Amino acid sequence: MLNFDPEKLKKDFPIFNQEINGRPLIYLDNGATTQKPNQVINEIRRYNETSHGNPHRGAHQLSIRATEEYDNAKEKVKSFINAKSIEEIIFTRNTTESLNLIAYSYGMEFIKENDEIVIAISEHHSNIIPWQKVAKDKNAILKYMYLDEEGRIPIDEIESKITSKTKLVSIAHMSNVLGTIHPIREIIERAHELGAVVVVDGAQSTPHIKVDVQDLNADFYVFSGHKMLAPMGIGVLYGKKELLENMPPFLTGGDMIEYVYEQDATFAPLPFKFEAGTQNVEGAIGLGAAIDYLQSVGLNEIEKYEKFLVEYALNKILDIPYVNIQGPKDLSMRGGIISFTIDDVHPHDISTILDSYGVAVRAGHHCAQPLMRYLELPATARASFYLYNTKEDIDQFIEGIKNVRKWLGYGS
Amino acid sequence: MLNFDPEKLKKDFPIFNQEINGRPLIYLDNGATTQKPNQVINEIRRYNETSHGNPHRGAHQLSIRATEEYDNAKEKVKSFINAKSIEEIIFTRNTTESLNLIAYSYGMEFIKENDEIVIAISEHHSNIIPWQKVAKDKNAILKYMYLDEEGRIPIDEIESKITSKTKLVSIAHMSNVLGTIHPIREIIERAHELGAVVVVDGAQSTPHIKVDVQDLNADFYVFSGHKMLAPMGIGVLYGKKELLENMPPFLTGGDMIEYVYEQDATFAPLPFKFEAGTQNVEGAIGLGAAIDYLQSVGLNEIEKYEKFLVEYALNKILDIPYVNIQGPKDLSMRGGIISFTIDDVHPHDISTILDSYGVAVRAGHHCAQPLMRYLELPATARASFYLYNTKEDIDQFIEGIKNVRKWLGYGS
Amino acid sequence: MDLNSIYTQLIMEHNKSGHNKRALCNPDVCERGHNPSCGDDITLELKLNGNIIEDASFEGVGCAISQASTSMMIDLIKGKTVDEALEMVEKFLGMIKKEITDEKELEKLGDSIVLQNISNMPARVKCAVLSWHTLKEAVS
Amino acid sequence: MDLNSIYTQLIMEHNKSGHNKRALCNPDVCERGHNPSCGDDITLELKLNGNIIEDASFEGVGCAISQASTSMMIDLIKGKTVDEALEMVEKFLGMIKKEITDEKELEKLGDSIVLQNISNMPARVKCAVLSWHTLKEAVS
Ligand SMILES: Cc1ncc(COP(=O)(O)O)c(C=O)c1O
Ligand SMILES: Cc1ncc(COP(=O)(O)O)c(C=O)c1O
Repeated sequence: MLNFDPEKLKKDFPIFNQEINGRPLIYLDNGATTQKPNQVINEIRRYNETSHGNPHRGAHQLSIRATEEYDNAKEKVKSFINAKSIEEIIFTRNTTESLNLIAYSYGMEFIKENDEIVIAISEHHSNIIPWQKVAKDKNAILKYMYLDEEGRIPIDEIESKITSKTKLVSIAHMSNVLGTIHPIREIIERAHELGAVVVVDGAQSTPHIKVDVQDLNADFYVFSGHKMLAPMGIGVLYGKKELLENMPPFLTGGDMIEYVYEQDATFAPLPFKFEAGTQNVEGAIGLGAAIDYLQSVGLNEIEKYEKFLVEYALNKILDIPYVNIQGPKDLSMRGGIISFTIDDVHPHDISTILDSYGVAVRAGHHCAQPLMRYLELPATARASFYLYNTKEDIDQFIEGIKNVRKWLGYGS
Repeated sequence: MLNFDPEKLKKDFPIFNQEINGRPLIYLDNGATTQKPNQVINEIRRYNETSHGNPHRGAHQLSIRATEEYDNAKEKVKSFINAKSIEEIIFTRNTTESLNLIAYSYGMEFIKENDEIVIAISEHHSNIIPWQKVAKDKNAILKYMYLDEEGRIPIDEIESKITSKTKLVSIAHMSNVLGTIHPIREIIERAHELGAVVVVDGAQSTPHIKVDVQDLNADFYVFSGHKMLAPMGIGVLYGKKELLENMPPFLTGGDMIEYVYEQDATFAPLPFKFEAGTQNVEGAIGLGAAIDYLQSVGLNEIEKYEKFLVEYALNKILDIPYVNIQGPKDLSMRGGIISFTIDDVHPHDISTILDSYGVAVRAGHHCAQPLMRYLELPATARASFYLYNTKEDIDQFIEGIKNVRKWLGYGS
Repeated sequence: MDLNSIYTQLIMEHNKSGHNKRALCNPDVCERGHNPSCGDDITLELKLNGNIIEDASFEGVGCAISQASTSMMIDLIKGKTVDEALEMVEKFLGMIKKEITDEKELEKLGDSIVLQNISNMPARVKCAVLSWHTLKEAVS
Repeated sequence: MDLNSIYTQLIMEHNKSGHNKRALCNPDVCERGHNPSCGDDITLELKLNGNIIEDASFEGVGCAISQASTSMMIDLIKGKTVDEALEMVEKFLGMIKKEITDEKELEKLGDSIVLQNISNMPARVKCAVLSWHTLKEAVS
């Protein structure tokens, strides 16, 4: 059984003290961004009211406190994903910037003509376009792994695409459209055997399942704070120390240097080499507080609970004949994301109509146009869950779904 | 006379409700980062508690509110610096990222072999290293304008360095070490006559003096929120529309695209083209609130008041024989920054000792090592003022300065 | 926001009927309009006789709002001169922006007057105006 | 934080006296140590006789803490063997990290025991340990 009470936990989140269109807010857009508990909101306030300074730059109290709190947040991230040391943890703005950093720094330095970069057709645009740029600039080749009818990457697809020509594989741990949890262990093993490095886009996984970067043996692992109860404007790049050490800096400027001469500069050791300019200290502290919160509930509990919610929702949805579901049927291969369509109704209308029932879901291409084209869908609606969602949320969601077609003049 | 009461205004800033080492906090490190008024802290909380969603991505209420608030913040920035339209306002992480964006996108695209880039010897590292990288990658030449003994750029230095070979000039509006307000009008005119574009680093100016980008005719203008009462993790890049339109994207990924195909992508119109991934909405909203606050006081009033503080402080400091001041003597050429040294005392000891008096100043190279080398100083101490500082703060600061040498065993 | 004021009988009918959703043979004007962010993608086709829009149709995918708005626009402009059609576009955009509120004026917009309140749903405004912008592109 | 516990008489004297701040003629070992972030920059010179540190000195710039710490270290290691000196370094670093607190043990550190409380000033720890790290680099 669960060790937490979702109803009680929901009370930590002030956003739910309001009605949307006269109904209680049912927030099912957690794949896009998540809400913040008081514990995070209050930490940011506390920092701003008592300890704000520019870290690493001063010998006065506030600067010292800001430095300690920033470093402390980094320690929390390190433990959270089980990195070896804080030298392997770089704070960025978001997943997108983390991926761009790898592409600009690692990609532009180590990918050469005719080398192959392998990604999946289901990647988020942030894990596609940076590689298109590297491929174009370096005359390298960008290859796609395609999915089976349940949205999984077949083993033979992995084996035929990742070859001795492959220099880099970049893959989402969990698809933000299909909810598929990709076989990244197998992908990493295969890639390492053939000498390629693997970037894991953990934007959707880190908030929802226990991630251990050493156990996975990922070379790079990236995620965003705002999808895991933390503020916007803070993201993480994990990279193995040997790799980060050999990479050139990406953004340059204050704080990432050792000595600066008129025509040349030498750079600070890790992790500072990759953190140019004044960092988002309050974002980092908020992320630290979010990690504390998630760990107090327990990532394994969260994962278990979300599986329960998905199962509960899927069972109800599968009873509705005109609703179509994307992604794996096998619950062990998916996370708390359900992409769906309704016959004769465009997903944007679904989203607008559900909104009038207080239910927030997303509609569109979910920043995954190549996947949409591959699925031959112009768009889908997507419900994505988190620890504060309840069975009643799902009931309300299903209730809303059942009304959608009526609004558009189709007998239910 | 002043239209605001600094004592009263200080009460808006909760950070001052505390003692540091048993003394009231005197915060004179505003050049590094500034404190936040309740008006900003409360806005961030309000957003998090009522309106947080991922903007530009959803048709549900929270996403719509987040979009409106984000766009509204951008409108405020636009008016604040008098840009022509919000298409010219890009939100970034900080000044450093804004400068890197220009260097990577404009610089790497339009600077060619043997072209010249001109900066001043007093630039912040963030306005040096990105240009070193462009110069190296493109075989272009990075040239420095040097300063006179009062820290000003002489006209003949401008004329001899900015020539028909110059393609780009990048210059701080106000030096973060010397407080010098550089003659950017003259620099921009000269550069434009010769066909070069001008980047203005407004990190130190925007918070303290009224900036009108159209009046200045700057091509690019950049600054950071955290130095103007706003949160960390939000910065601004202003660029003229014609220039931004012709520049390739820098960071790529979600939200900055139009269509994404497997091997290619087309990009969204301005300003979205340069805003990849989930943006820092709460940072933008905090910046909007900070702008409201600054405008309610009035930038001209702030500038006038800071001049008063600097004059008051300089008069007292110049009476102390063993304190040496950097930068212009002429008050009309400087902002609220005083860099100083004390005979026989290293600046780090100054900072530590002043801290024990509750006075926060910075010591070090202030991310301007080439300037320090040019001035033949290993470091300086720096006091930098803002609207919440008072005459009494300065008195306390001077009191502290007078005690520094005693602690190191020199008769005062 | 009142769903009834958006998903009206008229919108439903235009969305479902598809009486303007077909290909024209040899159109004189063919213009694609799209909202990349939501995936609405229509192609507008016009047959001109001198200055008169003799026939019009559209093809493509999109939500009920964009499909109905397009269909209603086509009903409105058929048989009109290009200049009259452009005037309609301005009137429609003016209505959406709440710049034109005079009932008499708006009546000239026919069925599409039902989209008057779409600005209460900012995320859907783009859907409503897509075809009108496309028409403007097509003939000006 | 109590300034008195940092800026002690001893620190002041070592900082001012400069009795170890000079150049050695033909040193056997010469090692530069620096803290880029605060600008402390010292060069440590040693004269060895077999395994014995016969003479030692330093040059360079830095704050009172780094200058005094360097000077105190030099007083301590002169005449010692390299191994004894390295042992001192470990003891000193252990003291700074608060891992070694036993008074008897710490007494062996001579004057530099006054830096015991520098960890109350985290921004200055780097200044205190600079020369000790430099010595370690130089001889190991
Ligand atoms: C003149 C100047 N330029 C650039 C910067 C860099 O700003 P940030 O650290 O916010 O990127 C600063 C402040 O540190 C500055 O004073
Ligand atoms: C799988 C995946 N990758 C990358 C991203 C981009 O994250 P962000 O917008 O925070 O940079 C997202 C979320 O939008 C995502 O779901």
